[in-house]
Amino acid sequence: MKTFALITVLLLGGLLFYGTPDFPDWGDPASPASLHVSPYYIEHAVEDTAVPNIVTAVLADYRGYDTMFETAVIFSAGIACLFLLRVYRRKSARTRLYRHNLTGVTLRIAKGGKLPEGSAEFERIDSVWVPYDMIIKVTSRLIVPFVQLFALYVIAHGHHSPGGGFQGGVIFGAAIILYALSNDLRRAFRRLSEKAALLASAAGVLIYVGTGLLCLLLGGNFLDYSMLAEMLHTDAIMARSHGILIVEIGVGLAVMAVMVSLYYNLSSAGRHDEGL
Amino acid sequence: MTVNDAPANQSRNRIPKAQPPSTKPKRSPVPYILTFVVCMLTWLVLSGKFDLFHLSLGVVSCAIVSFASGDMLFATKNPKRLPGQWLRFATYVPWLLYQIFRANMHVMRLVFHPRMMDLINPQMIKFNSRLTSEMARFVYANSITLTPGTITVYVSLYGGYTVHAIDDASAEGLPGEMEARVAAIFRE
Amino acid sequence: MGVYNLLVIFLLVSGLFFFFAGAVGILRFPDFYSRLHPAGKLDTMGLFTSMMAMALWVVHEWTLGAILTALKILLIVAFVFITSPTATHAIVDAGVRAGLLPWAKDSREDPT
Amino acid sequence: MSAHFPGLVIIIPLVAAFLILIGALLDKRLAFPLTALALLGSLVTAIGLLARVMQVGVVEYHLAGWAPPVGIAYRVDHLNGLVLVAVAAVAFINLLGTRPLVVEAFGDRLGPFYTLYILLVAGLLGIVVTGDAFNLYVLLEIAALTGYALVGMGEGRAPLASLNYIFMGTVGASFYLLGVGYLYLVTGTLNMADLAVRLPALYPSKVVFSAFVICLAGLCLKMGFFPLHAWLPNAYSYAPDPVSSLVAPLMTKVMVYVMVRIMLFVFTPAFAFDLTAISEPMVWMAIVAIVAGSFLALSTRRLKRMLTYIVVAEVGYMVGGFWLGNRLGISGAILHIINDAVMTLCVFLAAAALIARTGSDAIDDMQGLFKKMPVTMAVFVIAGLSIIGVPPTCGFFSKWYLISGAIAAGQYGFMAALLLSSLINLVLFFRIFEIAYFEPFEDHHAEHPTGHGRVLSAVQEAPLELLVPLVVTAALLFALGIYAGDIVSLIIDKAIPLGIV
Amino acid sequence: MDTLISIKPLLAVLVSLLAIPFIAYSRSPNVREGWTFLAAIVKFGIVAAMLPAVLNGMEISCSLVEVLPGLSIAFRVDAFGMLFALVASFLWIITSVYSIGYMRGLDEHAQTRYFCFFAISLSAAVGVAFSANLLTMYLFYEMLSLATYPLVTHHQDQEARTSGRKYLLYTVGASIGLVLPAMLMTYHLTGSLDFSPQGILAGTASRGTVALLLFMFVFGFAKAAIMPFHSWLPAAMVAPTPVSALLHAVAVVKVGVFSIVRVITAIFGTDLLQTFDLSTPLLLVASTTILVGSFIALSQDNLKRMLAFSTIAQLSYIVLGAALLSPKGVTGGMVHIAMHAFGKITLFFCAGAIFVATGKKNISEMTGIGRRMPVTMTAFFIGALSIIGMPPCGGFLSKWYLVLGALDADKIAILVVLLFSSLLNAGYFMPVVYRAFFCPPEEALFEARVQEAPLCCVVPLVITAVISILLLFYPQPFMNLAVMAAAKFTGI
Amino acid sequence: MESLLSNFLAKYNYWVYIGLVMIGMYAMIAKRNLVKKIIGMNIVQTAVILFYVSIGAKKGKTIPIIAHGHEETGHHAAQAIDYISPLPHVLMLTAIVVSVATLGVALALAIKIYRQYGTLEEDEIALRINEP
Amino acid sequence: MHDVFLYASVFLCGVMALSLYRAVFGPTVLDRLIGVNAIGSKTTALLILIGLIYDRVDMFVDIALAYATLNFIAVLAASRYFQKRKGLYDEMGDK
Amino acid sequence: MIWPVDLIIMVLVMICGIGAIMVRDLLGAAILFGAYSFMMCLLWAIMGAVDVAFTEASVGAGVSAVFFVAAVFRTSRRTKD
Repeated sequence: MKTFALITVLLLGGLLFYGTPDFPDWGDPASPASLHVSPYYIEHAVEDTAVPNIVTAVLADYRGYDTMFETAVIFSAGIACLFLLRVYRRKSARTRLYRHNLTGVTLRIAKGGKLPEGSAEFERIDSVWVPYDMIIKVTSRLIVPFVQLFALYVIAHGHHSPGGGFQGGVIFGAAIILYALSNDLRRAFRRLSEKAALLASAAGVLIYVGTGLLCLLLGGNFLDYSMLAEMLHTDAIMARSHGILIVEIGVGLAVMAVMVSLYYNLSSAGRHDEGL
Repeated sequence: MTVNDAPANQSRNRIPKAQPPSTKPKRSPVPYILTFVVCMLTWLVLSGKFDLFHLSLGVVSCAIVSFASGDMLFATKNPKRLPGQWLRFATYVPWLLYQIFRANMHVMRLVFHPRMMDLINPQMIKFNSRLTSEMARFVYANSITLTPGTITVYVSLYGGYTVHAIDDASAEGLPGEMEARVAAIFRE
Repeated sequence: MGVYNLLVIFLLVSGLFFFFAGAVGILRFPDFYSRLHPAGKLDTMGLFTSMMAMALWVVHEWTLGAILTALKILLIVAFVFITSPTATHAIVDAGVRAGLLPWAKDSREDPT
Repeated sequence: MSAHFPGLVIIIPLVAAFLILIGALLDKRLAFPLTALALLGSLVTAIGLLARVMQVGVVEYHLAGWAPPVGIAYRVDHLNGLVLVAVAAVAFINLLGTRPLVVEAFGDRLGPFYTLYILLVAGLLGIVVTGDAFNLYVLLEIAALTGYALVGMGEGRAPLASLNYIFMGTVGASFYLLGVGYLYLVTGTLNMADLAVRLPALYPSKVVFSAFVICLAGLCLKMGFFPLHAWLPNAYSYAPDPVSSLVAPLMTKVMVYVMVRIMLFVFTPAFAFDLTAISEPMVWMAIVAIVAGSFLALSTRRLKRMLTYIVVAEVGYMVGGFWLGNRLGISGAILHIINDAVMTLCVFLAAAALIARTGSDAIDDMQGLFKKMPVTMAVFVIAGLSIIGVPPTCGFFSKWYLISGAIAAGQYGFMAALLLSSLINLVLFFRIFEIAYFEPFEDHHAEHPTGHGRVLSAVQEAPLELLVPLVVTAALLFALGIYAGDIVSLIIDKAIPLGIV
Repeated sequence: MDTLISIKPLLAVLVSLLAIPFIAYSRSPNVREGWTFLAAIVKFGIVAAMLPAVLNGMEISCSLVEVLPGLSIAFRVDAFGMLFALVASFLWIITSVYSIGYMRGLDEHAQTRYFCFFAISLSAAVGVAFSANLLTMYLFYEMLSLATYPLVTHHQDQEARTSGRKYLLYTVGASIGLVLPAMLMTYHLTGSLDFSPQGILAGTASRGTVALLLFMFVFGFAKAAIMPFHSWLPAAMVAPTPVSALLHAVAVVKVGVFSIVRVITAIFGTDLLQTFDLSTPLLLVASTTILVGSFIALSQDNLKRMLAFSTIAQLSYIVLGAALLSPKGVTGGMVHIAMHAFGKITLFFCAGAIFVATGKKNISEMTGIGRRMPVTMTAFFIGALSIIGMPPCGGFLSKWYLVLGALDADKIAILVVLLFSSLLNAGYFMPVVYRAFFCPPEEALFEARVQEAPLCCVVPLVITAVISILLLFYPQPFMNLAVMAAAKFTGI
Repeated sequence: MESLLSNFLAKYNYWVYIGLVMIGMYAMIAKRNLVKKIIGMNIVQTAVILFYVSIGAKKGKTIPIIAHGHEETGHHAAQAIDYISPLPHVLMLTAIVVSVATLGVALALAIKIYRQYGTLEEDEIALRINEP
Repeated sequence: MHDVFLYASVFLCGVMALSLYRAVFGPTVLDRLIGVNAIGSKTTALLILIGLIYDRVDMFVDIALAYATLNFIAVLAASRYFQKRKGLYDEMGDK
Repeated sequence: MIWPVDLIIMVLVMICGIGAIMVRDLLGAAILFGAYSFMMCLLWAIMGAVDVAFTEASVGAGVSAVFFVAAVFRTSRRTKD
């Protein structure tokens, strides 16, 4: 296998090497790739869409269609993971474990029995060896809101600085993952349940597609945000800018939900009982 | 729902007494509002745009965050003590920075010392702290980690600290002055 | 090259030195637990110092945008000051739970 | 509204995908009707689009209102209009037919299943319609990703097969992306039409040739062309039955379509056939693919596996036909894309019905099925005949064109391979028919109560829901055969650039 | 040559197909067989209705759809096709009756399926007869192969399975492997596949190509059982006798030869073959088949197998006739289709009747059977005479023409072959007759009392036997058609 | 020789991408462990992304975010030559998303396989398949 | 100043290489984790340095901030592994 | 001009990549893969692709590393190569 791999890889490398000498030099400003379509974007993005971040402008407007499918890809990854891994089972007959936070005693309570969740004295834990880890919990408590805020900032300021719906969504999702990591899966579910995540992911992409459809219904082509101008009481250029923001929000929502859902499914192997 | 619902065969695990929280404690709006304010300040720093549009975006975002995780940032039950704590914490920080600087110098000396192996003496030490509140313990634990040659390994439920120290000098300094200062912040 | 610049350069260089020391410490120290000391502390300090230098450099042009940028850099620093000890703690905790025996001076066994 | 058809054909299923998920969260039973409605909409739109193309010629649609090199454009000509209809129709029929199987297998996850299903279809439709090389990649990935998930949900070795499929598929797609990157590097554009305009000046460049080879290699991987086919049999045969009857007919065919599209409309025939000396080797590889696929099919005793090897051979047909480089061969390849989609659908649907009823996909377990499931078996026979290439089923006519092309190009080896594979297909199918016909029915569930597979109920005729699509597909086989001449002269002829004789 | 546009050819093909739903979903056997019978009669009626026009030198054509550019599924009724269609559709009526008797007499299973596929086969046979181009012919040819498969393997036992496999492999295999490429090459060379009286290949290909194509066609139509491709035929005798009778005396094998003759005359054209002197190898193949087939038949004990080898030999007469390329020879070959059909079907019917009545299959067990079943064995005798080519029967006529053709073509060797094979024919038929009538029956052989087979079995064979005799005296429709066709093809 | 060297230096980004593709492909073919293969797959994907980003790079130009955007009245038109071309970046954003999506599904499948066979080694899986 | 930043970043890269040694050759997983964590903090600084070199710090600060956050999450995840799965050598093939 | 940084990072990227596939421990591989992502992120930042770098920072460093660890957590760390 190794030799075969080596041969294949060398052949492939040879093929790739073969074409490389004819490449324009790296970083050459006059390479053909930089002369045909890209200049248009650089020179017209601000005029067309009032978005200084050209990448965002291209991403969400000129090539917004790609991005819509990119969101759909992420969405389908989330659904795929759910579809593949999710184990649907009746409430298991397993005993539940509670730790009494004042004494450190772990209680094992059989099916049917329940201790008050959410009280400060008892804490439900996944398994006996789950450590009491105050430091991580406090840290997560302290930084999660800021991370979330930062995520929203990234989404909102995709026009002016790097970032946008996707990055913001991932960071927001990461915040929730952080919460789930430092506490446990059950608590994370209380913040964002599985169904809510699914709903949010679908809703996020629907915001995107719906915006496109709205443009179509208002008489433009699909995703032609300038058609939103009348609805938003602005001119066509600002309409594009706002349209970009709307779809970025959709992307962010979808990506956030999918990332969380992926984490839920991967870390618990679809059982949703106990995370990482 | 009380623990008495637990089946009889689990009785050996029965705990002596549990106060049934009859109703959920009413959530105070103060933490949410505080979160909102803090978030808004952060937003202003992050955003750097002060036109109406971006500000309204900021308000919306902060509202979302404070709605979603308003109960995280200020978990304390007694919000009135917060301003004092913050002020005292602010005075603690420069001292901490100084300690950190010292710690770093110390570690750096070890790192570049040719006979490093002789100087260091890694050890685990355990001690109990009198700090009770979670936040105080947290601040103390992280301070320990940041300062001379020590790392908090574990904080037990009862405030027992397990600390890894790189050499004897670091180990001897515990719990030391720092605990007192942290206790002072949180008035414990 | 005023004093201002020199200050920035000094801070930056000391930050880099801290970083360097951290890296060397990670390499030199005998076992996992002791490696964490330079990793946890020197890196944080290096980051702090160099970030300070950069924030300082940024505000040399005294505009609102620059100040905000500097503030953001400080935000990063604050952030790191919360997370870095926690990360260190998490790693060391993991090490303990993983059953890694600390290297002790008297035993002089094979490290790690 | 008809001006928006090119967009709508994708957007309808796409919107539906999300609505299905939301709907299924409310009530599981909503999933199927929503999917069916959306696919019906897509099918109607596709037919409308084809009609429009036949009336007015190439239809362009600028997404987001930006003209091509800047924005993404959909460009529908005769070629993709035809493939579009085929894809939509196959997906729709399969959807209707497999409902009982899906409910049986995925009753607890209907929402995700149908969401993935329709996303897969949307991706495939998008691949067909798009006129942008990079957009194609994104759509390729969405189709692939949903495909992986659907395939991986099967029993037995399905997850492993699906993971291998992921590896191969991702490498294939990455290669394609790399090829497009090479082209972008030297031209600065991603629009296919624009590329075709800008490339001829660059033909001597090594970069273009590398791009050509890399693209081709990636696409060959994706379509399961012979030496790179290793993922295909496992993935398709272990996939759940309702999925393999969607994926097997569409995936490889759409990939072949992509190859045709890229070679004819990006690299232009002048480069693909004349400037590179690659058509001869490709035809030889196709010969090997056909022969190997056929013999591999002969070597297995499992129904679905056999069918997947036939798919491998059929890919050889299409690729070989295309690289013959003459009008007849390319017509044959394109016609075979359509025909093979329907044929494979029919044969996999019938196989799904058989497996669902007998609970086994071993050929040897099919005793007495002619008696127990006459209609299903009749359809299976028709599909088999079509694959063998018996007139007036459609398989004959595409084979006709392919062989004509081979004769015109002087590639008698290809002709021989086609004939040989027809003969082997004959053996393959009649081997099954014999067992189903001669050997008395015996209830082998009693023997292996824990045997693999599930049994819907006692062995009897497939449910009506499955029978109707089956019969419709079988009828389609004849219809496509009888109207093959019209399809070729009215549509395919106009799809092939005039330069090719 | 006038051409009538009419849908009658299409109707003739479709009638039996349309009857299938009725046959398949009939509630009682009587209704089912009623439908079969009705369809058979209607079909014959339609075919016969076209006869006058054809005899007047018209051609009836009907084009359905253009499946490929310049190629359509089309029908064209000419004299030769008419001849074959007439034989096939008429014999279907008779066979239907016989089938009823046979199947019920033996209480066979799956009779509905049997009748359905029978109907399909007949459609296909008539379709081949009426097809206007090679593509249509190929279509129906394949359809026939596949439709007869369930008939051949009717018994669904191991033997049926092996022979079914063989049958399919030979017929479909050869047609896909040889005819299809030959057809495509022809199309590539000429751009057309329409039958034309003078052939379409002339002037488009070299001698080597033509020879290659010719042999691909001749061997590709494996239903004609030309020698290396013959062994499916004896194997296929496991089928129920009516199937053997109709399909292996009439429809299937005759479709094979019909196709060969069609291709020789209408694709290659007699002139072309003459020019390239390709008739000799063809004759050689045919002669070999005749002689070897006859020799093998001599050694057979199983009656149906013997008949099968006889058929192999007899079929090659037809090819031989066509290969002689002289008008008389071609006429003889064509007429032989009809003559042999009637003769051979009689023989098969007899074999079937014997089987129904006694359960015997082997000649050695039939000693003295003529006394118990005089009608059947008389018919057998007549059929045998016809096949041998003895005067009171129709077979004489066709052999006579063949001999004349051989003389016209100055092929003395062929003459010898013909005569010698007639001797051989007599050699294997006469002992059966002798044994049946003149040897005393061994009582041990017939424990039960043996009587004539049921009426439904006996009447058809009497009818065919009578027709066999009548054909010598009133060969009109067939003879006229054959002469017309031969004249057209040979250009005289 | 010098041209070779200058050629090498002028295009070193491309050489690195080729190297990464080779590393990734090697991992995918030669490694038996499924997670290793997944890592290899991801390396190939990132290598392609690296290639694209290299296409867009322009030496000494600034990032594709227009400095001092539309707030100032009468902004001067951006000069295309001043900015790194944004299109490859856009494309690669999509590609990264695709790669993380693929990664998610691949890992899900790996977990499923592990659930089924109790191992991630291909040869051991093959053994387990052939066992019963 | 530009040059200073450039040299600083080159130096930082060198330091990263040193940390990378631990990450690649670290005997245990946790050593690797330390190495990667160290790389992470250097990367944060490096990102801002690059921003300074490009003269567009405001654009790079966001990345650095995101980076600092997410690096923490990754390290946390890896260490959580050991908190739940007790052993360092558990289920390793050759113990 | 920042090509030296570029060059060094590229070397580091290669090392990380090779390390990720060579290390005989899946958790280690996952961690190294995270490092690989850091490097890539840097590389793209150096080339001026801020958005790409941002995405890689958030995805590669944050989420995909967590996914890897989660997957390894749910499966096994063992690897023979």
